[in-house]
Amino acid sequence: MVAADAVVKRYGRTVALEGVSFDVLAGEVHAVVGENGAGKSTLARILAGATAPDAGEVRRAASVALVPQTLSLVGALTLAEHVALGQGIGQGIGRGLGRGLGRFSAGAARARLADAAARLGAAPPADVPTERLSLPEQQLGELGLALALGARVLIVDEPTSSLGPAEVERLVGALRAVAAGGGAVVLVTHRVGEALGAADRVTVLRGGRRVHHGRVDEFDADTLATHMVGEVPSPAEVTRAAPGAERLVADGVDAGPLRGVHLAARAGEIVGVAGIAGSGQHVLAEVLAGLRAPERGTVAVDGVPITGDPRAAVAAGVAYIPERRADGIVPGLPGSDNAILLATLRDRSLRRRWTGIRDRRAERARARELFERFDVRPRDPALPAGTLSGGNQQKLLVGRELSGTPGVVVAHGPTQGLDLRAATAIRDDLRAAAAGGAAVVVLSTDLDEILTIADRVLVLSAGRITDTFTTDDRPDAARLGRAMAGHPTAESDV
Amino acid sequence: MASVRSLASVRSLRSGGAVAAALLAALVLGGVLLSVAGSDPLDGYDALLTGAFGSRYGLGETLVRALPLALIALGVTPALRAGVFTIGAEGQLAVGALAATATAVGLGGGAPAVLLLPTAAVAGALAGGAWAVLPALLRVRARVNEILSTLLLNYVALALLNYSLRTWLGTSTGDSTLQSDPLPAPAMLPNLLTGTRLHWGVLAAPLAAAALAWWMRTPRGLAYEVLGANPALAARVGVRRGRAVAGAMVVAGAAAGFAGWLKVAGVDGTLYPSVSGGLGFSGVLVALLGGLRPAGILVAALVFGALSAGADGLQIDTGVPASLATVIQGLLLFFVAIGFEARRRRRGVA
Amino acid sequence: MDAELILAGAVRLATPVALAALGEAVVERSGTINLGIEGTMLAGALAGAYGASEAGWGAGVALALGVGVFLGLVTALATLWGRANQLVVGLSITLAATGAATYLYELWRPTGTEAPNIPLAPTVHVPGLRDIPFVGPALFEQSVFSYAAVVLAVALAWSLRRTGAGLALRAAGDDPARAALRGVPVRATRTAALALGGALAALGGAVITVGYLGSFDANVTAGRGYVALAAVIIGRWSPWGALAGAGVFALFDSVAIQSGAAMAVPVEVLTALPYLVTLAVLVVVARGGRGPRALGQALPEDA
Amino acid sequence: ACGSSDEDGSATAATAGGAKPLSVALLTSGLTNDGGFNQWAAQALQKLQSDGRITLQVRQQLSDPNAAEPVLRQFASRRFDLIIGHGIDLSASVLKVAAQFPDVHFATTGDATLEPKLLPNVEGWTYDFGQFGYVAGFVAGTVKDVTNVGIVSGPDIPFVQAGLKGFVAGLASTNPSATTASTFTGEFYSAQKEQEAVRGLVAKGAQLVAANTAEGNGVAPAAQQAGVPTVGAAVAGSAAARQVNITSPNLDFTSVYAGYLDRLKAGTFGKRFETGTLANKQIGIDPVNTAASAGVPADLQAKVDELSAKLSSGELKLPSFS
Ligand SMILES: Nc1ncnc2c1ncn2[C@@H]1O[C@H](COP(=O)(O)OP(=O)(O)OP(=O)(O)O)[C@@H](O)[C@H]1O
Ligand SMILES: Nc1ncnc2c1ncn2[C@@H]1O[C@H](COP(=O)(O)OP(=O)(O)OP(=O)(O)O)[C@@H](O)[C@H]1O
Ligand SMILES: [Mg+2]
Ligand SMILES: [Mg+2]
Repeated sequence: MVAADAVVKRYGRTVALEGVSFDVLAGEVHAVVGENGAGKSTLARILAGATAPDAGEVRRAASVALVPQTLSLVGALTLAEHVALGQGIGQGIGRGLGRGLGRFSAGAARARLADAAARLGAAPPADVPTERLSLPEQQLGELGLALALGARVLIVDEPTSSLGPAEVERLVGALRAVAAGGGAVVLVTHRVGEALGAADRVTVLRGGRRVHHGRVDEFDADTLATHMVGEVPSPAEVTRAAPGAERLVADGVDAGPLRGVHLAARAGEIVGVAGIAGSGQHVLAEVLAGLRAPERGTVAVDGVPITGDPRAAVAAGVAYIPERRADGIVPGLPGSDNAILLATLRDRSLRRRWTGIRDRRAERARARELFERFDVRPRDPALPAGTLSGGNQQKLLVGRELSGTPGVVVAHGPTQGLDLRAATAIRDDLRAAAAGGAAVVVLSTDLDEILTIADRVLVLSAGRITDTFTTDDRPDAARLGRAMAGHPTAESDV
Repeated sequence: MASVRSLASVRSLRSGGAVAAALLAALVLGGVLLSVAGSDPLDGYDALLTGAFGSRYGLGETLVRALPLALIALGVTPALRAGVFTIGAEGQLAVGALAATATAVGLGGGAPAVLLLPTAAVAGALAGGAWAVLPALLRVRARVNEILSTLLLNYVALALLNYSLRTWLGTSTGDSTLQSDPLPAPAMLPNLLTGTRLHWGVLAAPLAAAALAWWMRTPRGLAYEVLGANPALAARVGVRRGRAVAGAMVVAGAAAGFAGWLKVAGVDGTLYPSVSGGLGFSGVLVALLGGLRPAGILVAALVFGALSAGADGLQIDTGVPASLATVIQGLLLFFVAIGFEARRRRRGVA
Repeated sequence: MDAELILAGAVRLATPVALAALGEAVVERSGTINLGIEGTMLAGALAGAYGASEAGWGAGVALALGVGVFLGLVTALATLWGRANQLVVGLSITLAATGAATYLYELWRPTGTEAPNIPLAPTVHVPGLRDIPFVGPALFEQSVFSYAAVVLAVALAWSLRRTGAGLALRAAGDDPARAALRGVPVRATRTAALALGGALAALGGAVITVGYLGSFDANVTAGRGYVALAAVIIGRWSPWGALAGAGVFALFDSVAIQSGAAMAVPVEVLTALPYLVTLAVLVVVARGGRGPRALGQALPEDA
Repeated sequence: ACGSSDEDGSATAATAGGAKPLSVALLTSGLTNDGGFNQWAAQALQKLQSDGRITLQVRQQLSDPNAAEPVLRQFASRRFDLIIGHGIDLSASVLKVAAQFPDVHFATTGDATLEPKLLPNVEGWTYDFGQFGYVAGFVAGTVKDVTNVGIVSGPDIPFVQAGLKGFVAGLASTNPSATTASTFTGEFYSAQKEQEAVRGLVAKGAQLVAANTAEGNGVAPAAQQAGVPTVGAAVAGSAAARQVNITSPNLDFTSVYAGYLDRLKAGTFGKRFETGTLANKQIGIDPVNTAASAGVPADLQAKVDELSAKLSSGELKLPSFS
């Protein structure tokens, strides 16, 4: 239904796509996988017509809708209004203007959405400004919108990177339903299992080239992963010390949706906080990082209170990896400034002695080191951070936060949007931080991630810690999933 | 209006083809107006240039008019970089001039220059800074939009100035129009270039530019930039937002107040109700056109100063009415704004 | 002080500002700040006066609207297509328009000639209702423009909520990059908003000359364009808010004028009071509500 | 060098019309088509220019000293023969610049406080504000059935107050029982505020409105709408004023400027202070418009002429109103 023929796209010296051909057929889900910066998002944009290729050709036999990696909902408008917006324009200037000045029917828009929702099997609220919807609601909303506006081909760019298992399942089901209904889906993803489970065919990109493509049954998880990133590194061996004293203690925290949350993390320990979207993870992460003052309760690092005091938190060595990457970088500043921001602001050795001026050479050297160590690509610290691919922005951010010797790490979805190699690397970094004596808290909706990394898992559900599991009684995923959804197994100790 | 990030998108002011083209466009359009007004465009522009640079007097006039603009622009730059759009310079300059005048006149002619000059300068800067405290507090504590609060307080400052000149600070010589007593001679800044109004205070501009250049290269400069672009991140890395915002606003106010002192002690010699006369707003424009960088700001201030001084020459040599000179100034500004942007994009700065 | 008089005077003083503020509210909803409205108002005041004296008040209004649209389009050309800084362009428009209005008026009426004869637009008297105490004269004995402002506010409020154009406008002002992804012609939308905003600002200026004064001088607008900008913010970017914001200023002006020498406070206190009260109002309304997210930002490259 | 025979000769030649005209610059605080104070000055000089006695350059809207001083200085540095700063807000600037150019001749207007500050190269002029207001008040008092008079003034400053006091005295002379209500708009140029002030005064019972100091163009249109006549509105300022304004005092600068030119030729220019009055014909009175109101007495023009004559001759002496 959509086909690309030898498309090329360059951004300055970066070659994002180098002669990639691609096609997606009616009735199929076609996965596009590849490491960070491989060119997946660029291909998606070109297929949808949002970006023009420098060379090559794109043919579209049906209407295409793109659900970009960073969503495209206008925060001030409701989903119903988005439907009306989509109808009012995009039909030629003349008719568009005629419709634009006429009254739109909110009822009709809602009906179309409801119809699309039925096909998706999920109905996000249609009459709330989309900025107030949760992330999964927004993601489903985007899909529903595309269908409501008559798209037959959906191109979805990493829709699952911040969803919990139940939501991923629901979304994949929805995508399959679209394909089954005679449409087609292009699914950009990092998760090998997801690609194999949801798709009919797979295309693998690497460094802007198509390195492999074919039916899913030609692959198993390992070969696919190898195609994506070359040899998959196995987690580094880290000698873990026995957990030491409690370093981060949050006590009796009431904040927004949180009620009476108690959390203590010891030196050398990685505590996972599992919760579905909307459970209050975001607020908890901000409270733990000292960014948000709780209505009640305290947060302390090594006995020093940091409650609602970001400066105290920084001084106490709290590293923070926010859920939304946009909260953590300045896209217009060079990668180097972003990478060593904390050091620049705090480390006197990066200043000239008498004038207090920043020592650019020392800064650049340190930034290059960090780019190297955290594998940020391209290795050019002078490029504005905003031009890096999503995954490389994440690496940059994680690198900045972990490159000192943090005493406490609060990481919210630290590997979202990362390829296997990078995700593994970042998990290694988190483990290394713990081994170095830090108390690490990882909050995530991704059960696999939590189970891979955490020594101890807390389940956050509707603002309360409803369950805890220790390393010794590692639960199976099903049990944990139920707990996250608010149905803890009866025998678990709460 | 939260975002002034786009402001920084107007970058530095090095010459370029686009700027030249913009100037040309403005000059051609202005030329058409000049011929409509019955004078030869070339004569007109010759007069404009001569007025601005053609004589010692014109040059002095250009510099003297660029001075307050440069100071206001340099002072407001940290705030603009932090995304705080304070446009209170108009009022801050007025209260600065008011305080400086009151100090100088109050201490009287008996006091020596070494006392009068610094005390009046400090009084001006302090008053200008103090005038920024209320909007700063309102912005930090009550989230009141600073564009509006500073704009509103400009009008209040002018009312205060008028009231003062009508009552306690009014001239004792019985003049009917509002003005203060003349400043005592030792309170006046000495002349730098005979035959012009240029005074020693003009050195304040390069000094302030150097200070800004230094500041921008310190970690604090980066912190403000981060604050402007991503307040959440700034908070996270320990930048105290309230302090930074309030500090920037007060510094901008102090710079404007200092410029008020320079205006009275360097040029006017008497405090008039019109002491700010749009300088505050032009100063913000100069900051923007200068790309929020010290060198760019100095150049932009000179361009503004030259335009204003040149317009006088234009009128007097060609008989073109003042109103037409204003139109040409507006056109120049308009096209220069477009030209800078075109040049910036051609150079591919993000 | 006479409440009836103050109220009726406030409506008159508010009308020009309200019209300009309605236009500016639309412009800002689409994501642009137009600091050129002061100059546009003055240009409209002159165009209105000229058209009216040549061919009746209707012609004056039409000419003013035309001039306003022109200035709006020039602003759009510079800021949206030329991507120049909005604030600089706006102020340059004000500068040029102010100079041009003065210059053209002098060409039209050189020194020594008599002032032009400018016919006024009619005042609507609603018999009976105008005798209602306090609000009668304020509500039922006003220039056609006052009623036009209310009708416009209703129409704009409805269009913003209920029409495709309104949606496109809000989307363009909230998130131009995403709006563009969703098919909104961001530039065209913002351009249309600027044209409308220019027309209404110029109309506001024409109201001063053609609605009330019957004369022109270079000071007729006297900073009202900036007051309109303030009114938009006080009104939280809604059409009704713009009317209310204009009303706040006008009310204080009216009180100050009518109390005249009668009050024991210095005249400067009365001058400053509306600004201080507005500041106080701002403190109260500052929490909650938000302006268009993309307001004042340069157009993103891909929109 | 003053008074040498050569110069006497050239002065004679000038009167004969053969000499090079003098270069004169006029700087005004408002616009010269304002129908009032500034227009009167510009018109008088334009007449001299068309007579070939001077070449004229005009700069307007220079009430702000920041704007005015550079312009003054430029004219001075170009050695204009006479530079006139017209308007009280220009006088301080003129004195300042004149001190720096002692060999260039300046003239300015102001109030009585100007006189002691004059320099050897500066002449000053003022007019009798009280007399000016008195004439307007006198006229207002003659209108039949007017018991309450509204007065609109601009800023509350001394010379405006002097005009106001003169007006009240004049009113009392013809209608001792009339009451007055007075409003200040706070600004010289704010037509819409003047309008509202007029409406307020009329609503409070004013049957006639006076424009004190003849500045704004808002008084007459509002008075026309409210159906009351005016006194003192600038007749050239708006069409409405031609209909509803009964009469207004005006200023005639012809003799003032002719005096400057004569003294420049004679080399005696400087440090002279003159006050315009009815007696020296520098204050005049517009012809009475009896159609402005039914209450205007038919013989008002005669009464005004008589008053003018009495004030001119000194038969009627007014107290000082300042
Ligand atoms: N607007 C841009 N300007 C400059 N370079 C860009 C731009 N967009 C993408 N690139 C570069 O093109 C390359 C491909 O980027 P793309 O976003 O397609 O990667 P991706 O496969 O989606 O990666 P990720 O998994 O990290 O999202 C990267 O090197 C990126 O830095
Ligand atoms: N201050 C507050 N008062 C009341 N409710 C709040 C407050 N802050 C957030 N909430 C609500 O609490 C719920 C959980 O918010 P939070 O963002 O912490 O969840 P989350 O697990 O991070 O989910 P998501 O992945 O959707 O961001 C949401 O419904 C949110 O609207
Ligand atoms: Mg991507
Ligand atoms: Mg969340």
